Amino acid sequence: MAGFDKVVSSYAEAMAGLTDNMTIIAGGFGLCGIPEGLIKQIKNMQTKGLTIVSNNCGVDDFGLGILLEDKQVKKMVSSYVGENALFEQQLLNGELEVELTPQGTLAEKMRAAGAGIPAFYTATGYGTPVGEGKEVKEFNGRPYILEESIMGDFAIVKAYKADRFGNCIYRHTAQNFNPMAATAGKITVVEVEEIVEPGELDPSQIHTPGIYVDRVIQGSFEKRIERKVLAK
Amino acid sequence: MAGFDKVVSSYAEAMAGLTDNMTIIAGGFGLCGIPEGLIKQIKNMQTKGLTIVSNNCGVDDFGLGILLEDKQVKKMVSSYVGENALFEQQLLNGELEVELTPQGTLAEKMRAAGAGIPAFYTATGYGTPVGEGKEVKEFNGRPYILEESIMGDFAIVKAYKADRFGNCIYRHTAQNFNPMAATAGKITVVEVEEIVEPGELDPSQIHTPGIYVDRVIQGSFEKRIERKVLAK
Amino acid sequence: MALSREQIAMRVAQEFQDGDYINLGIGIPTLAANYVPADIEVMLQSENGLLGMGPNPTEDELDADMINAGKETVTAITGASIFNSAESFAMIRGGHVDFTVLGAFEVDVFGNIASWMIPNKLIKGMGGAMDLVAGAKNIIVTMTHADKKGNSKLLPKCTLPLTGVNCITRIITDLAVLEVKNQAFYLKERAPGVSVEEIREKTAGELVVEGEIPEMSFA
Amino acid sequence: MALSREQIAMRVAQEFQDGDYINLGIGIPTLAANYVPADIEVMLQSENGLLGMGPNPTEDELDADMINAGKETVTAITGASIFNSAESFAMIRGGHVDFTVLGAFEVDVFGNIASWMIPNKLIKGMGGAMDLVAGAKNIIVTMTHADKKGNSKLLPKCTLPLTGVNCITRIITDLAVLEVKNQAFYLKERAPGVSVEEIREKTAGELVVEGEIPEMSFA
Repeated sequence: MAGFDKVVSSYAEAMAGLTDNMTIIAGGFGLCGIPEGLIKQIKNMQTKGLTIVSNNCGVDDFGLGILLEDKQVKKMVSSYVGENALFEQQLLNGELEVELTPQGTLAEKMRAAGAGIPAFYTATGYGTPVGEGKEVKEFNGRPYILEESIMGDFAIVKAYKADRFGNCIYRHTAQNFNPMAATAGKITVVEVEEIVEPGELDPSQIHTPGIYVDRVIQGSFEKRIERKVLAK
Repeated sequence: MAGFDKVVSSYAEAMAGLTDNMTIIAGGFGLCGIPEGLIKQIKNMQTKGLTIVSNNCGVDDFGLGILLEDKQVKKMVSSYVGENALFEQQLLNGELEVELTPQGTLAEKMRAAGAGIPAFYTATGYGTPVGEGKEVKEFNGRPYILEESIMGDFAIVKAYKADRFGNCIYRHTAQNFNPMAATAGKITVVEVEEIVEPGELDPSQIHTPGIYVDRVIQGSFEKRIERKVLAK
Repeated sequence: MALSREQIAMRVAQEFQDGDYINLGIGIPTLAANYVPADIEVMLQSENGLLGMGPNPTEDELDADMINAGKETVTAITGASIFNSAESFAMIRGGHVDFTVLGAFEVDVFGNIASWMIPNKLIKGMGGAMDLVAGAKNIIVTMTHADKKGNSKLLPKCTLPLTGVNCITRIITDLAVLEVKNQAFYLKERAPGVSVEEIREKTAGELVVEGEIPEMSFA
Repeated sequence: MALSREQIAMRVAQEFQDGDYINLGIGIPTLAANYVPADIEVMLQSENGLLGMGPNPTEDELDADMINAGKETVTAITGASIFNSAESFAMIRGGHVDFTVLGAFEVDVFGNIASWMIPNKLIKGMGGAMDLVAGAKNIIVTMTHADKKGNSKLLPKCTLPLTGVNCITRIITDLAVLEVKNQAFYLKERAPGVSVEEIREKTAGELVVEGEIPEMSFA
C-alpha cells in the first residue's frame, strides 16, 4: 500500500518515463524558482527532441540553458529568451525553434490545460504577430484572440516545502509559474527544498494541492542570482 | 492622503453607490462564508431589480434569502437554489428569474471576468440544456461549449482576516467562491472577521491581493450552520 | 435479492484503488466512504473546496467554516488541502479526480446521464454534477435498476434533460454491475440470487450478456 | 532643452495619483519610482508576481527568491502580496493595474505601439509587454521623441511589428507630453526651452497644437 506517498529517492526515479520528443512544462522565472536537479537529470538522460514550455531558457551554464549544450531541445515556448550565447547560435542555425508567447498568455495556457479548459479568449496579442492566424471574436465591441491551452507529458516544478502527499508551498517570487506548471503535466514532478510531515502545512495555505503531483524529490539548490542589485 | 486605506466604518459607506437593477457577485457556498452584514445592508437599502450571481440563495430568513422578502431580486445566477419556500413561490409566480449554471462554470465565469478573459471553452454542459444556443467547438475530437465571463457592478465578499490594503485570507471552506467574487466586481467590498495590521499576513499566503479590493468593513457574524451533522 | 443501499455502497467501494482521489455524490455514493477496503488509502474531494475530507465532527470539533458539498459539517484529515471553487473545479474539469460516484434518474446506452432535472417539478439546479461528469476520468453511477413502478432506468435513450453526454462507463445498481460500451449495457456481475433474466427484464436498453455472469462478492 | 532620463522619469511620476497600482517597465519607467510625490502613496506591481515591490535589498536582505520582472533582486514593502504568474496577469489583463509605464520603439496616431521586435535582429521576446498594453487602464509610453539619427518615433503608422493596437493614450518624451486621440498626437506640454516648432519637426504623425502650450513644470 503506497497510498499517497509520492516521495521518490533518486532523480532517475523522479524523471522515469521521460523519452525523446516529449513536451516538458517547467516552472521558474529567469533562474528564480527552477527545479535545478530535475533539469540536470534531463541533461544526464540525454533525452533529445524536447519541446520545453518555460517562460525563459536559463543562462549558458545554468538552468534550462544546460540542455542546449547537447542539443536536447527542439523547441522552446517562452515569453523571453536569448539570455545566453548558445541559444542565439542554435536559433540562428535553425537548430532550435522558438514560439514566443506573451507571459500572461503563457501562464494562462498552463493553467487552462490543468483546469480542463482547452482554449480561452484574450485581448493580449490581438493585431500583433502573436495574433496572426488565430480566431478573433468580439466581446462588448473589443476584439479578442483565441488561445489554446498547453499540456506537458511532464511538468517539472520547484517548491519550497512539500509533504509526501504532494501538497506544496512556494517561497516569495520563486512561486511564479510553478503552481500552473504543476497542474499541466501528465506526470508532475516536484523538486523541493524541504519535505515536511503531512499536517505541517496549513490546509488553507497550500499553493499546490497534492492531487496535481505525482512525484516529490528532496532537492539541493544552488539558487543562483541572475542580476544581483543592491540598495545604493 | 488616503493611500491604500480601504477600511470604511459603516455598512452604508460599504455599499454606497448600489442602485436598482445592478448586478452583484456574491461569495459564499450555502450559508458558509457569506457576507452577512453586507446582505443585511442591501436589504436595508431596499434596492430593487437586482441580479445576483451566487452559487446559492440562502435560506428563508438568512443570507441572500432575506432579499426575497421584499422582492429585491429580479434574477439569480446560481448552480443550486430553492432551499427556501419564498424562493420557490416567487419562481413559480414568475417574479423571480433563475439562470442555472454549473458550479464549476460559475466559479470560472467569475474568475475569467476578473482576469480579463471574456470567454472560455468547457466540456461542462455540452449536450445538455446548459449548452443550448452556445457556440460549440471541437478540440482534440471532443466538443466544448463557449461560456462567457460574468462581471458585477458590486462584488460582496466575506473574508477571515484582511488588512487596510485589502489583502485577505479566508478560513477553511469559507473560502469557496469568495476569492473569485473579489476579482469580479467593479466595486469589491469585503466584510471581514478581523482587521489586522499590514504585514501580519504572510505576503506569500494572501488569498486575495488588495488590488482587487475597494472597501473593507469589520463585520460581525452569526455563522449559522445549514446542516449540522455530528460524528456518530 | 436486490442489494440494500449499504450493499450497493460496499460494491462501489470495491472499485476504488490505492491512491485514488474520489468525489462522492450525495446519498448512496457518500455511504461508500464507510466501506473503503482496509488495505488501501483513498482521498475524498468535496467540490466546495476540500481535498482530504474526514468524518463529521464531534461537538467539540464543530466549525461553521468546515462543510462539505452537501453543506454538512465535516472535518479535514491530516494532510488535507482547502482551496477556492475555481481551483476545486480545475481539479475536476481537468481530470485530476480519479473517480466520481453519483446517482442518476436515467442512464442510456450512449453513456448519457440524466440526474438533475425533472420537468414540471421544481428545479433546484445541477450544482457541480455537470462539471463532475464532464471532468472525471472514471464515473460510476449508482441507482436502483428500476423505479418504484418497475420502469427501467437503463434506457435506449434518456428521456429527461441530460447532465452529460457519452460519459458514463460503469453502473452499479441494486441488481447488477454493468459496463456501457458499443451502445449497449454489458452485464458484468449480478446481485446474489438475482437472475440474468430479471436483469434483462428490468433493462430497457440493449443488454449484452457474454458467458457466465458471476455473482457479486462481498467477502 | 531635451529632458534627461531622470527628468522624463520625474515628469512621469507627476501622473501618478494617490492609491494607484503601477507597473513600471525596465529603463526610464523604473526610474519614476524614485520621484513619486511625497504627498501620495502608490504601489508597484512586478509582473513576475509581486504587488508592493520595495527597493533593492541590502547585502543582509539579499534573497535569491525575491526578484522583480527585470530579474533584479528586490524587497517587498510591508503589506505586499506575492502570487503566481497566472494571478499576476489576471490583475494586469483584468484591468486592475491602474498605470503601466513602458518604453517603445514607435507609437502611431492610432495608439498602436511597437516595442519588442526589430526584424532581422535577434528577437528575445515580448515578456509581459503585450499583456500589459492589452490590460492596463492607463498606459504611458516614455521614449526619446526621435532616434539617434533624428527619425521621429511618433508616426502616422508604426513600421515595426506591434506590441498592441489602439491602446496608447499618453506619451512622455524628452521633448513633450502628448495625448493620442482622433488619429493625431495632441501636444499638451513642452520640455523647458523646447519650441513647438522643434516638436512639430520631430513628430512624423499628425500633431495638433491647440492654444498656448505650457512648459513642463518640475517645481
